[in-house]
Amino acid sequence: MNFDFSEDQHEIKRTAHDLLAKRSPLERVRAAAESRTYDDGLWTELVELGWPGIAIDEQHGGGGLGVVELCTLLEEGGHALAGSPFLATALCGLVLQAAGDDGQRAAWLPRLASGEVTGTVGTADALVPDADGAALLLLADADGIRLLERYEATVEPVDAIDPTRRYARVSAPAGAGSPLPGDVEAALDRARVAVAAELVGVSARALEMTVAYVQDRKQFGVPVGSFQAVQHRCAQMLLHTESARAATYFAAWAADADPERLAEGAALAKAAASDGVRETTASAIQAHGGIGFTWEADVHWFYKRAQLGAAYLGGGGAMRARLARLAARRVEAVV
Amino acid sequence: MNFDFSEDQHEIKRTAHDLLAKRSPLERVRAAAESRTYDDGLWTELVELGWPGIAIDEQHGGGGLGVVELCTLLEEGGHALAGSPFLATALCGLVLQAAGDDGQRAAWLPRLASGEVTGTVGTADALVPDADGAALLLLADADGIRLLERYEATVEPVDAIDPTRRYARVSAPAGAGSPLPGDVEAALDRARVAVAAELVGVSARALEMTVAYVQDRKQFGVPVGSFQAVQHRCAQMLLHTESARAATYFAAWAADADPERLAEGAALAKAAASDGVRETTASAIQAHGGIGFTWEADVHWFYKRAQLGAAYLGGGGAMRARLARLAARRVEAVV
Amino acid sequence: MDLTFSEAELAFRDELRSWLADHHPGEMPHGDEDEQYAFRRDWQRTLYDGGWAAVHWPSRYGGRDATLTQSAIYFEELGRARAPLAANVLGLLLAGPTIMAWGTEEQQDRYLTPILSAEEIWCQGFSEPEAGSDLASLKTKAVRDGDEWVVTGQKVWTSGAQHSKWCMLVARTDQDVPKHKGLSYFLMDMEQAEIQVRPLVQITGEAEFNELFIEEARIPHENLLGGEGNGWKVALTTLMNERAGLGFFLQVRMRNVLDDLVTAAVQNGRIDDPVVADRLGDLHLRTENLRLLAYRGLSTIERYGQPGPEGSLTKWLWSETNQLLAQTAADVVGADALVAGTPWAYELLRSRGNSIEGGTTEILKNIVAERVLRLPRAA
Amino acid sequence: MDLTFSEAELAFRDELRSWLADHHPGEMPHGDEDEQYAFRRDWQRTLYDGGWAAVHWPSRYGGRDATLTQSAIYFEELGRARAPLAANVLGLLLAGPTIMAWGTEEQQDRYLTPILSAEEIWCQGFSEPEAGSDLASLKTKAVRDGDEWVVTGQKVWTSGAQHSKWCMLVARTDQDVPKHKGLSYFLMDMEQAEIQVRPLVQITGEAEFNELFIEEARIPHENLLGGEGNGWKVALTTLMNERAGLGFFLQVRMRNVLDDLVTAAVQNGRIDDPVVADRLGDLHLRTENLRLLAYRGLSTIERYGQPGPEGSLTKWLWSETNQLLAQTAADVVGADALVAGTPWAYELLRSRGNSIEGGTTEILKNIVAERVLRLPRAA
Repeated sequence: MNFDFSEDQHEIKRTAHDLLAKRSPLERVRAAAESRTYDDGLWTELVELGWPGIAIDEQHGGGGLGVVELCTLLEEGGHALAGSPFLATALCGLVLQAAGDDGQRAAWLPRLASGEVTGTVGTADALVPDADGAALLLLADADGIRLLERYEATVEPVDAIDPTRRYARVSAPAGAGSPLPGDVEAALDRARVAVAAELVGVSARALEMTVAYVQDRKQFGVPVGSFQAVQHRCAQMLLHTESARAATYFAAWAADADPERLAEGAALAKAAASDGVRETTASAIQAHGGIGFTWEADVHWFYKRAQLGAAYLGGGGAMRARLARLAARRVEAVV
Repeated sequence: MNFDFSEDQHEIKRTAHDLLAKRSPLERVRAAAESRTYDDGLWTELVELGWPGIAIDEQHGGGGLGVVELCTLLEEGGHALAGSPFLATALCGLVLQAAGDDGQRAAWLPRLASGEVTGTVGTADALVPDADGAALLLLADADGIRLLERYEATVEPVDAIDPTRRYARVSAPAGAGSPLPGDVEAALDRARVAVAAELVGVSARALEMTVAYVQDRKQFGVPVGSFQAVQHRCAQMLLHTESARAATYFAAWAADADPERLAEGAALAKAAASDGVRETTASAIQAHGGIGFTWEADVHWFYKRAQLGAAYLGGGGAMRARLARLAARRVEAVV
Repeated sequence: MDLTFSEAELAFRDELRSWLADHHPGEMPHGDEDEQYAFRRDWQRTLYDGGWAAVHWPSRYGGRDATLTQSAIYFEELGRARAPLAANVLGLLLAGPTIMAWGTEEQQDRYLTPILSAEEIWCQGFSEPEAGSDLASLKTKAVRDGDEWVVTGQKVWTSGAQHSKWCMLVARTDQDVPKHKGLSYFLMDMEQAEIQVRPLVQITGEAEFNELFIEEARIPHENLLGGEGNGWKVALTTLMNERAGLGFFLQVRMRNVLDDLVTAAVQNGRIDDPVVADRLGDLHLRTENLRLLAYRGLSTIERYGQPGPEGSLTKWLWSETNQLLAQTAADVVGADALVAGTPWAYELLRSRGNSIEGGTTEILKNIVAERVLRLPRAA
Repeated sequence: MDLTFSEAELAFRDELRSWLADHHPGEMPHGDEDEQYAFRRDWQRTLYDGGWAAVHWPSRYGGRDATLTQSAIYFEELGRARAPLAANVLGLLLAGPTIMAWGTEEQQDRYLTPILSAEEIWCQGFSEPEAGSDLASLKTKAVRDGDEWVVTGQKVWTSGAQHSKWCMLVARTDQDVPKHKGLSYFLMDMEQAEIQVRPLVQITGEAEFNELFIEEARIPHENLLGGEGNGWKVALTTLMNERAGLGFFLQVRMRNVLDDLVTAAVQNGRIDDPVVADRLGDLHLRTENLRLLAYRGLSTIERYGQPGPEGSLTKWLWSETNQLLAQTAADVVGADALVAGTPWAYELLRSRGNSIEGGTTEILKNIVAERVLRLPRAA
């Protein structure tokens, strides 16, 4: 039993952290968000480092590592709030690898892993990240997941409240595309874990920024952070962040090593991360006071990303309903 | 528009407050609870003052006042936590007067109003207050309310966690008793408002005790009440109490003066009071620290009464479901 | 206790309703802020022409001597009709009553009518970047120079400054006395080059507020309100009037949004999900509680001449509920609520400011604890 | 990252499981506390005889040199088997490790084995009525008199004092130095007439805790632990050990109660109400979060030699969740949960103490803010 990362995993996370701190400081996030563009150079760099394919099998040109390693990158991505098609493409790879057939995998995984194309995963009733530039779209509905090439799908870009990322509505006529034959829920659960990992990073950064601010900012002659209400708010933010983190790491590990526990792990992770990040990012605004409500402070980017991520592929409510079913099944198995 | 009590109503409330403060200080509440007895002298006194019949029509020997006046007495009863069959008997009178036929009213209201007999209202799946000593039991189920005389009902006394009041399970064979022909929900809603009023008193007292305690008690060299966490807790208790109070007064007024708004008012009042009082009384224990968790402090009586009262005749969940239906009907009427 | 409106109140309401039915300006234009402002200014002129600009003002100043309840009805009816706010809302609610309370006859004659007619718009220069919730630590200073005062400093959260002719300015006129003792209250002409107005863009992308950079701006001595060194007391009058009746407007606005949400939930079928119904039931409860607390607060003021505990609770309950409403809407409405520019998305962002603007929830809870519950002050 | 148990951990677990299957004492008797205590004492003897009384102790003191993970498994398995707590839980978890860390060889020889065998029960004399959460302001004083110390004062929240032979006592031995500097740590014999034990009845009606009235009780100088004036440091060792492994026991106990609740909801059909399911799903999430945070905390300690942020979070999350669980149970189970003596009713009352005992939630949040997040101390 070891809940800590391995040395390699620590190293991957640290390197990602340092890279993004340098390449994507908040000034650049702001510049990109305000112009609604991406830093294409960053994406090129991430591709060169093999990020999109980190969890894709080596036989398909990927890094052959697991969901745990991918999650360390995504957490750092959320922490930096870097704009790029990385999350969407990584999710597409995860789902395709888990539920695609051999032909689908062979056709697409190498191209996703190499960054030659980008992909995404979504549903018709949601805002799908980075769909407009994607060559490959995996569209989930009650019947399963369809693999669609760009020309087979209708992609309508929309400005979401989160300007740090591109979103679109995606639809396709009935019968278009080819279905993924594998276990759809298990595949989507991997994607949910990956989204949760990004949200953990968002939550952690919102907390970090808040702690730094309240240590510094003075009111009534003392640092704001010495007020018990602010202290307790920050403590609550830590509890949300660490709970989501523990659940997400567990779920990522389950995806790699104990698939039978993935369904529960993914529901735990997505529920904890979705609800937690909405709380922490709203709290970050509140703890910043009036400044936190201004465009020129950076906390709002995190609040906005949090809202989109929390809803993506199912929020806390849907996940709690699943968890209740799992809990009932657990006792019924005993009774 | 005047949301304040009339002079008469103020006077009734003040007199009740003073009487109960003198006749039922917490030492007596404690003595009665620990011996699981009532102060029969107090009940005799309340009967002499006409409390049980205050809202019963004069033609049936009552005081001919309204639900508002009854609620002022019940609020003070909750504040003092006095043990007596007053709540149960008053509820019985309210429901019978609202939904009974002429014969039922003529037969029972004068006896309830005079205190010759006591009564109660309840359901078969709940703990019914003061059922064991009651001559008249109104038992509600999905089919309506049945009027049962004591001999027609099976009454099984139970020790509830609230030892300041007597409770029992009540059942009756199918077909026993006589149905009340009137509007069952409107009658029960009056009872709910009355229960809410008692809970407002419980909540207010829990807050008062807490404020007094934290003003006095010192930790780390300063009064506990100067800690922001304690201050904010007390502020939240006030918000719960005042919200429940405003909703309850509104509902009581609606019962007397605007029956069309009673359904909504009762749901508002019972929801606000049930959820509020559980929060305030739990908060009172917490704010008292270790002392609050001991039998020798008095806060726990309020927590225990709160739990029973919150569940009685429907708790917050059931009331919110009703409110959602009412809200939907409201917009559907417009659309 | 009588929660029906009196004959006089009903007559007032019916007169207003019928006037509103005839004069409602229609929906506010979307998008451009200047256009919206012009729309609100026109609307205030319409109100003024109809005698409905400030019903709570005394009739000798152009108001209707409205009682507190009538004033509440006024804002409720405007809200219910989904009418926009008057452009000069700070003038009508804050500057006007403050000038009535503290101004000389000359000042009252000079300022009140243009406030009413929206001819001269007002803004409020209280907050400063360093002071935040701590008004006593204001740094903007005014130095006497003959018949004038010379003002230098920085103000923040000045809503509507770009449209304003006048500013209610609190500045330090005495450095040598502690805290709030050295403050004075001025009526400052905004039309001078020494005042720079910089829009403060919010997380919604709008700029409701501004920063003011004041560099040796000049104020004639006669524009001092309430006397030198009395700024704290005069400012309290302004603050006491804040949200007096506006609370009813905001509460009805919230009710409108909730009704819209319930309608959306009925239409998309989510109302049939008991979890959704539970949340909507809770929002309905909170919204009604707010209305009831607000009316109860009026009765308390009418009876005792001062606000009861409800007064300090409603703004807190309002902001908390509005945030809950916006988040619930996002869950119930779905993707639309996350698309920039939709009303739901706007609420999701704008509501975050509710617990900060006009006193943070933390400060409000402190006030409840210390002033209402009489708990000892925090160390 | 590897969340499977190692071979050694599995072997440890299986050995314990199979031993527990053979030696489980059955259900604890209801009602009488003395009877329950005797039952737990017998159970500890059984554990002791099997070598399972304190797996985290070094083997030279009769333990099993268990790793942190094994220790966690130990408490989880006891909890899962619904076995009672050992009678001398404070001796095993607190007194033993503190004596190992600070005691002389003589002290270790004298005290450790009787702790293990439940021959000598221990209690903890830290809290005082006036001090509450503020240990540095303790007033109980010990005055040197030749080879002895004479102790006078009052202690509170001493669990199990009526059964105890020994007390871990912190007392003031120097009045002239500030706060916690003048404290010393004693091993006090409870069998003397100068110590009155008065049960402190809780809101549940039980008396888990006691007050101690100490009037010139005597302690031989050799029973000083860690040296005169070092009481604060020694007490910290005790506090650091509080709930170390016990947390896993409590967490599994909570899981058992939740499983019982879900079972009840399945049986009475309430699980089909989505609002109920939503709340049960949330409780499941919280309970799993607690388990995961606890295990993650162990890995942090193993890697860095000290607890990470998780350590300060689990007790808080546990108490909050336990209270939520009890209240949800009351709503889901119905009337039974309000009948005195049912397990649900017990939880509804007992859980209120969770956020007070062993550090109030307010204090725990302060600690998280100040020690984990490094926020400035409150004024």
